[in-house]
Amino acid sequence: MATGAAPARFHRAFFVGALTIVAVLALWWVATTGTRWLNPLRLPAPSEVWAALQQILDRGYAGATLWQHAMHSLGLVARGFAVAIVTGIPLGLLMGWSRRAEALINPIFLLLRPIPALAWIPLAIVWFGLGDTGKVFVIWLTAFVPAVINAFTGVRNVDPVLIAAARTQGASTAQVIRHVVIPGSMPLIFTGLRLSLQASWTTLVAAELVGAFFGLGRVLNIAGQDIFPGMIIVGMVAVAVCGAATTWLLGLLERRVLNWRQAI
Amino acid sequence: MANRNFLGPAGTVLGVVEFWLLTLAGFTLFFGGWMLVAWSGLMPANLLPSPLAVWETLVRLWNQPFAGHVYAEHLTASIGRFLMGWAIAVAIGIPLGLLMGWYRILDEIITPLFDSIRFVAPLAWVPLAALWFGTGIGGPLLIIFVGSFAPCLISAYRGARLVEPRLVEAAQTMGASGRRIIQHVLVPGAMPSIISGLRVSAGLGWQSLVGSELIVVGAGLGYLMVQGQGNLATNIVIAGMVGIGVVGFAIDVALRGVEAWFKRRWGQT
Amino acid sequence: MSEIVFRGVTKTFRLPKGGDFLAIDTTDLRIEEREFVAIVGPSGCGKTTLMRMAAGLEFPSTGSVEVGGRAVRGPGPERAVVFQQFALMPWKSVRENIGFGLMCKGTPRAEAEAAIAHYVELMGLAGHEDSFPHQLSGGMQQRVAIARAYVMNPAALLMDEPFGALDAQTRIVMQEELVRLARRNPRTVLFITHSVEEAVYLADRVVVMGRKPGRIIETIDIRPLRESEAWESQPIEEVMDRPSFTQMRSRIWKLLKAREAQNA
Amino acid sequence: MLRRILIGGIAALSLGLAAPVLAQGTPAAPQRLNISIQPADFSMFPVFLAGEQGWWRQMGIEPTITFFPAGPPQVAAAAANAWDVGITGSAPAVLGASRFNLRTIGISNDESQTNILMVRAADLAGIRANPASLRGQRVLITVNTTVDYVLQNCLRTFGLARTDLQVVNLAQAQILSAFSTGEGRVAGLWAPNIYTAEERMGAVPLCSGSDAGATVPSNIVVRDDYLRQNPEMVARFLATVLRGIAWTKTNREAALQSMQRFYAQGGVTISPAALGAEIDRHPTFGLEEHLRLMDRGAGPSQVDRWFEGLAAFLAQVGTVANPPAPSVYITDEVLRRIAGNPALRAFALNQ
Repeated sequence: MATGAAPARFHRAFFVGALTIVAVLALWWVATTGTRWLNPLRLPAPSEVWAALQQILDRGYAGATLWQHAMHSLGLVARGFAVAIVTGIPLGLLMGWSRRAEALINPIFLLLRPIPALAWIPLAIVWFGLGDTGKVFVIWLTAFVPAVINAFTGVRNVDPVLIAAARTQGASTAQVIRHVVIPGSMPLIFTGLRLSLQASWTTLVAAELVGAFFGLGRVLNIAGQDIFPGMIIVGMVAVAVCGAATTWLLGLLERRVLNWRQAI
Repeated sequence: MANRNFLGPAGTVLGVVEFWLLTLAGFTLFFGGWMLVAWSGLMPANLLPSPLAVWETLVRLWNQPFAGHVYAEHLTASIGRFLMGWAIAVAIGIPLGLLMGWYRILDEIITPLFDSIRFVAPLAWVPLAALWFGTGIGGPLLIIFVGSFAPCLISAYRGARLVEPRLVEAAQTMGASGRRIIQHVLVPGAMPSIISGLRVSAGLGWQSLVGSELIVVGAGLGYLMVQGQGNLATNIVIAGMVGIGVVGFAIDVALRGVEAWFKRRWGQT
Repeated sequence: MSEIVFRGVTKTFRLPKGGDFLAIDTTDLRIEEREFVAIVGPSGCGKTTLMRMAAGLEFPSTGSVEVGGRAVRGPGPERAVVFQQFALMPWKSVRENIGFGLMCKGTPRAEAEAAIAHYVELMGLAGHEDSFPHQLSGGMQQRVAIARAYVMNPAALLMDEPFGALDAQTRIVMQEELVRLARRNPRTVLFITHSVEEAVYLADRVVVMGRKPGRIIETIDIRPLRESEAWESQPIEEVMDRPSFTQMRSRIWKLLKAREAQNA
Repeated sequence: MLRRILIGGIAALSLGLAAPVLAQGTPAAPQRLNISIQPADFSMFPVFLAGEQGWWRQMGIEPTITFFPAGPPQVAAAAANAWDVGITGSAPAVLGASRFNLRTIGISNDESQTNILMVRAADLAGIRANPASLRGQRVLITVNTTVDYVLQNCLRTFGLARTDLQVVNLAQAQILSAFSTGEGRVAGLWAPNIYTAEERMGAVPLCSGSDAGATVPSNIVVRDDYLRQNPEMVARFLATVLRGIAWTKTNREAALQSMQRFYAQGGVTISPAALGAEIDRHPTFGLEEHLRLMDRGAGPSQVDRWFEGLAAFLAQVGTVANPPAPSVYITDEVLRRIAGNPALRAFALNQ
């Protein structure tokens, strides 16, 4: 039940996964189109989603084509994510390394953390206006948290013996941080980055409530206002595809950086 | 011997007094900085009211109804909504995650479906939630459910996969049936992972709350904030954020307590 | 000058639930220059704590630890440590692990390369210079750790159960190699082990410790026996079969057992 | 209130199971009715007033009132049968008509004067003198709504096209926040947000729906299947709303006090002057006027014509692909049922 030859297992999983997706799509078609068990007004039929996709690809929807919306959102997510990395990881490392810094910063961090992106939108608008800054701010807020937490946990999980060993070889604090603490935290930092990236994408819809001209979040918001289920599904799929693609890219980077890790 | 921090994080443990002094200093810096910015006139009050103004607003909202209810009623409405949605996520996510860990076929069926909706924001479900479940309770609950379901499922699944295969084998050699193995080996073995997953999921579920209050209104912190914004009352908006922050913090602290209790009981440190 | 001197050392730990725990009671020990001293004792007798104090990773509650006539104030490259868990940095290659201390010291590149190559050769690591630790067996990893200690040309070597994590065969091979190495590069060595056999075979003097509280029960000089029987010119298995060796072993065993019986 | 919602929810649930049995109730045994409205909006006021005045009970109605923050979720919830009757904006009403068979059975009020493009006082003269100066400027608006329809018509009178401007889509509360911090040249707002903008931000009207010839009513709506199964209940509901409209016209002072409570419940702090303006700026229609406005005796009714323009707009912006003809979803059958029933008629006329 728990073992098996790896390649065979992979093939099987791939096969079952593909079959499941096909089965769900078929069930969807049957329920909405074949038999009309479900009212197509509540769950759009595949043909309606297809038509919505055609519409947004050819004629555009909410002011632009799907491609333009996606590129715009990608830009926003990239910026929010980048700012989260640049601010979150050093803060997490600092809090992990120094218990004093932890005691100083952590309570505030814990108090601000549960406030969702959506709740910041009124302030984002009055502080940053309707430009991209406000949207990047909202994305940063959510992407920031996993970056901090995982960098923090990463430092705390570095084997103290490694630090002791480096010390006995005459390493200075800076050398210990550079050669032991940071590489030792890297696996968890990457876990955090993956969560941050996911958070960035899931916050996009909220971020684009800050008066967006383009973007997948705007597509979803307008489709929601128009009660256009086909387009809502198109928007959701587009966000999911962008999220999966960027996560895959991050995975490539991770494999390069963590090449020293035992292949699992 | 002066600097004993040479071992880094593992080497230093703060004294109780020093810890609380630093915590206090952190709060002082945060609120003091806020107060200074608010009072300096750099930010007008409708952009950033001072902490004192927010406090006064809180006291007022506590005693006088705003948007139809006093603050405590908004709080309880939000908490009730959250608890229901979260309970459903836990009730479905954890058993499903355990079963996925135990039956590989279920894992293979669900994982691709699950992966494909992971990136979709809870907020994106708002229009569909209203369409599918209306407002009675269903719509708002779906949003919280979507927000908190994933960590429940993943943590139970990971927990089940991390159970020592030898424990399972030992139970099998003692003649335990599948059901008994799940009950006596799998669930307790997965417990530490489940508990930490509960913490994460409660946090995320609470964060979806404001989104859920976009579907139907009446009472709730999110509603309070939107109405405050409609009145150009940033102090009310921040008062709502304070409530969300404090309750979220309390939920986290409570679940941390549960986590610590379990760790002690199961002899992990 | 690199003798290690413990003078009236005690160590108490604060317990998490309050109260103090006396780990080491007033202990005096002097390890002469180029002397190989092994400490044996049951778990919890404080032998590792003694070594960590010499390394500068911990400090005595009262008394003092001096190496080469200077009080120990922290870790330093002149006192190399070999840890039981190898403590190799998983993200650095064999070459980088061995050269880490040299890099910290700022040794010129060519000089460092030559030193690394010398110890790679000596420890039988040739061909593995660019491997990552997880690609090596436990025995090979411990060779890297020992090479890393020697390459610093330390005045004192502190070894904390260096072979504890190895299987029985590898362990014997490593013990022989250590003897060979110690003869070619004599150093002041403090060697912690719970294997009586290992202590008797390797050390000039064996210090027997008991616990509750941790203190020295007896110190036994092995040198007369080893020199008179010329152990070093014979294979390890033959040495360990000699009646003089087994007698010495059981003498130490009895000491340990008697002490434990008192506690029980 | 909270408890009422909870109890109401539970009761609604049990009613759903027991509905067929209770189908023909009498005023003695009040019948459950799920009503949807939005908070703090004048067009919804009759529903609140009826509760305060005890009219529901008189009509044998046990109401469960659900508040929605905006039209789209309200209309979407109709698809999930979350409510039976309600009052909503005209844009969501057309949307609901085209997607979920929502029927319009009356007009709660005319909001043409309270769907307004507003500007800062200092900008007014300049823009009036030269509307073309708006080119490339930002307009903050809730898109695909009535105020967007007003924007469309106002731009036509200015000789501008939508593409000449940067249209920023924001919810009403967010427009207020953004406009108050200097964002945008024009803000598209409806009541009661216009008063907040006027009183606290010094904003002034540039162009309203009535200025531009765009009539934006708000609609009294019902789910089609509920109307077919319970025409009597729908008539009682509409009669109650009409009574509220009639009563407000003749009891201004008392109505103002009641409105104050209604707006406070919805979280809107509003000045007495603005409350008065709410009544003054909203033309409302009693039973007789309704019958006239919705009469199709000589071709399309007045109301039909109002909706043709709006529907064309919604089709143009892509909200509704092929909007149905007004005759499909606007019906005066409930009005005629009231007119034909002396008791209901007298009730609706507040006699």
